[in-house]
Amino acid sequence: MSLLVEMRGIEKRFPGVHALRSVRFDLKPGEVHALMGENGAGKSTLMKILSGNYQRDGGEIFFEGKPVAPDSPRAATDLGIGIIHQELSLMNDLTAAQNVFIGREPRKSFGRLDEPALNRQTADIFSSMNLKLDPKAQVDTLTIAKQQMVEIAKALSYKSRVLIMDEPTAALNDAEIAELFVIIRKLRSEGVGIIYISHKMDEIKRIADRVTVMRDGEYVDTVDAESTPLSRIISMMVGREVSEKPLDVPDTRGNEVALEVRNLKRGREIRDVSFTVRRGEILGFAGLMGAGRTEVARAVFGADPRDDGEILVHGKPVSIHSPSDAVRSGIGYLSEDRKRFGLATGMNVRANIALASLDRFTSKAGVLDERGMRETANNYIDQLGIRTPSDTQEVRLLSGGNQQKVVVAKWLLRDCDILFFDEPTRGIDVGAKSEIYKLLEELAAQGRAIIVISSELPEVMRLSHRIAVMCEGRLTGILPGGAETTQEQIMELATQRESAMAPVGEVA
Amino acid sequence: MSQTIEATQPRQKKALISSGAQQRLLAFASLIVLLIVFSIASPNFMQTSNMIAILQATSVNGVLAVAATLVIITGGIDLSVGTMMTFTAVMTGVVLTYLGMPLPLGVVTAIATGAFCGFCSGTFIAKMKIPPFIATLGMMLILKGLSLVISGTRPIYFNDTPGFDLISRGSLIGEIIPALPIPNGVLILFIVAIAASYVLSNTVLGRYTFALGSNEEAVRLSGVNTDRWKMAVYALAGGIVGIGGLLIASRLNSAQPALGLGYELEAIAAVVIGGTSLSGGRGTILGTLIGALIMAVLTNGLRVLSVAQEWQTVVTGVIIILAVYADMLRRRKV
Amino acid sequence: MSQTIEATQPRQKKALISSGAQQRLLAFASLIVLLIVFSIASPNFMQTSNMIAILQATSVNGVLAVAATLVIITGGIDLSVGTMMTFTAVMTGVVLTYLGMPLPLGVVTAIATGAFCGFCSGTFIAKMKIPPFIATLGMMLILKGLSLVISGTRPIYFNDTPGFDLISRGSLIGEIIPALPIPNGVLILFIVAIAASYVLSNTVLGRYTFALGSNEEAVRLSGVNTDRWKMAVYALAGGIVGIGGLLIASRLNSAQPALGLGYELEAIAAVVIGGTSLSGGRGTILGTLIGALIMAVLTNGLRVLSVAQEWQTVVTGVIIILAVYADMLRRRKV
Amino acid sequence: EEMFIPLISKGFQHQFWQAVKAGADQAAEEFGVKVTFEGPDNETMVDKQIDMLAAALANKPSAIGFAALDSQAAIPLLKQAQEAGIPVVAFDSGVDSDIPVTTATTDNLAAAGLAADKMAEMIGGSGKVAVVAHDQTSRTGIDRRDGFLNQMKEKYPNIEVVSVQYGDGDQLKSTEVAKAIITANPDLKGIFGTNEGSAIGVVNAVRETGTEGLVVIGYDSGTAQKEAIMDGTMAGAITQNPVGIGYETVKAAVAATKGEDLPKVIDTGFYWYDKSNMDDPKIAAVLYD
Ligand SMILES: Nc1ncnc2c1ncn2[C@@H]1O[C@H](COP(=O)(O)OP(=O)(O)OP(=O)(O)O)[C@@H](O)[C@H]1O
Ligand SMILES: Nc1ncnc2c1ncn2[C@@H]1O[C@H](COP(=O)(O)OP(=O)(O)OP(=O)(O)O)[C@@H](O)[C@H]1O
Ligand SMILES: [Mg+2]
Ligand SMILES: [Mg+2]
Repeated sequence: MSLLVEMRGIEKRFPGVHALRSVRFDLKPGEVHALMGENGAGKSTLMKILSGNYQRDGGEIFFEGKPVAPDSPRAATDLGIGIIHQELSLMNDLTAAQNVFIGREPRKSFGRLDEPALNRQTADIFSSMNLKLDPKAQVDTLTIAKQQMVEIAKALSYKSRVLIMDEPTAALNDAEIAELFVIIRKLRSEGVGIIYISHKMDEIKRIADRVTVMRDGEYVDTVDAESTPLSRIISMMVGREVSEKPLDVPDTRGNEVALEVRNLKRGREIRDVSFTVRRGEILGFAGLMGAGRTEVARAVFGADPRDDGEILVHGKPVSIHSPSDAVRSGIGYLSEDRKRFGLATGMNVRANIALASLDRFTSKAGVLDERGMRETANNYIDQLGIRTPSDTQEVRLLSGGNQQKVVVAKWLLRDCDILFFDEPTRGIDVGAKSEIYKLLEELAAQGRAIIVISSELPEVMRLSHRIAVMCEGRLTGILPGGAETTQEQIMELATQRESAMAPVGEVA
Repeated sequence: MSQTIEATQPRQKKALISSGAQQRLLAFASLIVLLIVFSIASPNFMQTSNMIAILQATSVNGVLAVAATLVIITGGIDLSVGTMMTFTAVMTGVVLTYLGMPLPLGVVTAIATGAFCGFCSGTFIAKMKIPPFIATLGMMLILKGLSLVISGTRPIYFNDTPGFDLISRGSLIGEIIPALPIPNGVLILFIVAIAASYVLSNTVLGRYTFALGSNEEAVRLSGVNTDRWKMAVYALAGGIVGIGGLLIASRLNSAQPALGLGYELEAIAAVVIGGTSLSGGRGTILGTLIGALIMAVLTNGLRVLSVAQEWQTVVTGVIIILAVYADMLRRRKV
Repeated sequence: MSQTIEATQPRQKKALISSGAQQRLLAFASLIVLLIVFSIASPNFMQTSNMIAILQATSVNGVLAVAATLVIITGGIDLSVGTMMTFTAVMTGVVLTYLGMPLPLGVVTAIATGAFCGFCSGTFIAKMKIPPFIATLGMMLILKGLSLVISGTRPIYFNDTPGFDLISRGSLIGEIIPALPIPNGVLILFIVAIAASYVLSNTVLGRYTFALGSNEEAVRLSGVNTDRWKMAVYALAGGIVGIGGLLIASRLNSAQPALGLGYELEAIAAVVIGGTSLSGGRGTILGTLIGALIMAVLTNGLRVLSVAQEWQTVVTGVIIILAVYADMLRRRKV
Repeated sequence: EEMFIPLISKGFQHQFWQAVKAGADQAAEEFGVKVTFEGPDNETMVDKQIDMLAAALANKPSAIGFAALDSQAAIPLLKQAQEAGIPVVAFDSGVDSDIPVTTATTDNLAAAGLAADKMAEMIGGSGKVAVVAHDQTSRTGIDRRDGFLNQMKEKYPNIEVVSVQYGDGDQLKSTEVAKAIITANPDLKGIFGTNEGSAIGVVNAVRETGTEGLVVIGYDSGTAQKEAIMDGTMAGAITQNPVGIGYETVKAAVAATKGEDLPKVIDTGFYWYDKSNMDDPKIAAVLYD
């Protein structure tokens, strides 16, 4: 079978970074080709070159055997190359349908828009994805997961010959991922070539035909997905073995209660949620998209107002009306949307890491201790393996996973007693993921109370000492962590809708 | 995936009028409060002739504000609307008075001149990547100077073009309904506003206007020629400014070459009071009209009350802040 | 990981001067080109006295532009700098002339009044969530009116405060180095600029100024009391405007209550010409100084050349656009 | 009921207009009428002035005082006033129409001509002079500039007016303008500033540059100009009689409502003043602070 795409000897340099060194990659029609590598390995950069977003510094690209030079996103789409970018690039003020068809709106005469047709066609795409979403919903009112689905719908609507998916599932939960895979398989059977990037290793086995691994901007190898064990792929990626230590649930029942939330309420999003976290404990929050876990965390953190509810820290009621109140009471919150809520992307790594802890680096006169911040930042860069030319690199120039690590570093530095981590490993590679798990466990061992919200069930199960499950704004149950709890038990609680619900107490 | 999806719908179904209509009505709240207060304070305020004077006073600023709205929704700004208006008036004067051409050609000149100037600003911004603030500041100065140069720093009168002053001052409506002598200028403002509103919500140009202001990079990545559309928006706004130029020229029966500076701030103020965000991506023409009316009612009302001029300024400042604050509260609630 | 990462260093080591210094030099390029062109065009331009006149002409606008820079870096805007300057001058007049207080108290009054006004704008913006454009537009009108009210629409002269006019006109430097009679006003501008620059790059306040403009929500979610810091930035900017008020009052030896409108646009123009982005998050005081100097050189040069006024305006517009375009090209290249 | 007479002027903030207002207020008290005084921020805002006139008419005044920025633009409203039987008194500069019952004004052309005569006399009939004007397009700006230039051209062929630049009547801007003119023309002998702001700007420029021997002639009065004349920086200035203009306008308006006959023009006059005659009671009466 002839190749659909072939890239040879691709070179790309950014100031201070040699991002791609003579990388090659090929794609056959009707295959799913996974592109793997650590954060900052150059995966997104390679794909941005293929999709006409960046210009290559060297190398050749062939499309169906003919040399091509996609010099703009338009040129790439015209060739039949579509891409779902890693970072959401939607127009927030427009509706879902308007986003999907931007640039290709159904028109009537005189440049008039055919809005009903637009909404109808979008609804068709959504239903073909088995996605129930109002095409007229404004994008900035959607959760990040739904926004991701809109991006996917947009890419599908192009009916491309080559579809690049750069971490499409980072924000999705299992059900949504399964739905996406159905779509991918259908496209594959239609002869579309799909390039698939993900840090979720299990997905590779489920969907990929071949796997290409990159490391440090270089091509490592291309292997068959089915016959190659995951551990081999991982060691090709990180250049070493990553050992997974099984969860060891400590007995924290005797510890002091660090955070108690009583009867938290807000509209339909949060309906009477109560829970406690003890020192040294990791409480996981599981649930489907829109279950309200983020909302609970934000309400506790004071980022959103709440209608009712009491928050006690170390047994004392605290009044939290803003994030600064929360931080003063020792509560930290790492947001799930790093770009919008986590980072000042125009500022450098050092400034972002120090952003929540500036008072620590400030003299009485208000002068900043730049040296102290540099040392601290470099410590975290080493500890978390943040790939950056220096601590003065602007954060927006880092790869997605490395940006996430910067946010993690910011909250580690802030050193709160109670820490909410909302999707802490979104877009983070396997190696770094286990580093972060280790860090969370260390933090807990030091006596902090950790709350982890994650849409990846394995992650919740890997980390949590207890697992709280939410459904439609209600806390439907709290399960013990460790081997006794199964995925099925969690899913049952996560889908326990109101009518079917019996009153639940704390199971643990 | 189906478990979690809920349609976006108004929270309370009990409300007697639909939340959409309610919201639209509430947007007028500040305006209506102002009208009521002034009516109570002065018996002379609520007269037909004074209401018409207010509408007349709104017409030019309103048209400029509509133009500014388009540009602001793209995330840009147009500081040149005031002097561009003057420039189009002067060019109309050249065509009608100096060259003695017939009236329709004058109308075409005004709109074409405006569209061309807007196109130039758009080119500076889209092609030369000059920030809108600077590009239109430059345009503002260039057009201010050129108006003076071309007119020889003298007003150009339209005495030789009979009917020219009727563009703004005549009243088609008044001829049909004598009790309602609404001047044509006001009629034109409403036509322009309705047309702009239609373009914004029903055409491709309108769609890209919002899209550009929302996330220009995303639009570009979707393969849209953003430069071209941006230039088109600025040109359209320029054309509308040309209509503003016609209105003011007709109202003053002359092209006043030194006029225009400061009008840009008033227009932008109307836009922002009307709830359009300066960071782009959202805004409505209706809001802008309300904003322009708030400003006109305020100015007129304080004058009718014979408030001392220095205090008029203070009160205007306070009320602008309060009106927008009220609007903020309303939005947070609804 | 070390394989791929190269230290951030200039690509060509051959360059004689470091790329940083080169960049800084190039930022001055437009300014230097202007200076050279005017020197060639008129023998009278490049005289010490005229250079000092240019610097003197920069001083007030420069100080206002420094204040505007701070606000603009937070992603805001301050339309009230012009009338606030006037208001601080009037209040100084009240304290020194009407109440007969000693000079230092006048200085304190000006700065404190400015800081208080800035604090008010900051409160409207941070606490009442009014968009900066409207909050400061309101302030602009309020302060304009209050200046007239308080002064009784009459200038307040500082004849009873000996030494007041030396604040701006005297020359400390000239006393030490007689060949360099740089007026104190210019000295004050540079001190203000250096101080503001220091604050921006070395203090918490400066860090939050940039952070607010970069992503306010992220800063808030980092547990920072963003409202308080925003108010602090506006108050600081107001204090600097107060210094501007002192400078102009001293230069005119009077507080002119009607002055000030239009100065805001000039200040913002200097900021944007200096490369600070109106969308916030980035900017430098050095750039603003260069921007203010470009404007002052341009105005002075065209006047010295006795270019007709209307053409002066046109040329200024064209050159502002070109200067920023040149700067854009430079940035893309380096 | 109290008679109500709004005055719509060309400006508000300048000392000149404040003096007109003072005169109007004085007359208001004397005749027991209510007077308001309004004007746009600067003399280019023709349509703003029309809006002010419209608002004034809404209040059904007994009479109106009006200083037109552009007569033509105001004609429909003036006709409306005429139809409503509201007498209009023009002031400052005339209205090209027969609607106003009378006009209280200064002959700016002649006044600026007098400034030219004085300038010529003081620089000895030859040399270079310059003008710092306050406005390029307003009636007063044009008349004062042209009055000066025409007189120079007609009567003093040896005097060259090397530069006419505009400072918007803003003291700071006028200062910079004057400094640039002085720089560009080292052999300059005199500068004429066409209103208070312009004149003070010239005085400031002379002080800041330390120029000596330059003949500065101003227009209007005000504390700073009077001081500059006292200390010799300014040779002298033309003053109108703004208080008189305001007073006469209101007085004429009151008379018009009573149907009294009025002259077509009430010339309120202008005067030259310098160190020698400033304390003359006749001059002191028309000077204001
Ligand atoms: N515009 C840019 N300017 C400078 N450096 C860049 C730019 N874009 C990417 N880089 C750098 O190039 C390298 C490769 O980045 P890339 O985004 O391709 O990584 P990735 O493999 O997609 O990683 P991740 O899994 O974290 O998304 C990183 O070191 C990144 O910091
Ligand atoms: N910005 C927003 N505007 C309006 N509704 C929102 C917004 N963000 C979330 N919601 C709604 O609030 C509810 C709870 O969402 P939330 O993000 O808290 O869920 P979650 O459990 O954290 O799930 P996810 O895995 O998607 O983060 C959902 O119905 C969602 O649609
Ligand atoms: Mg990536
Ligand atoms: Mg969430």
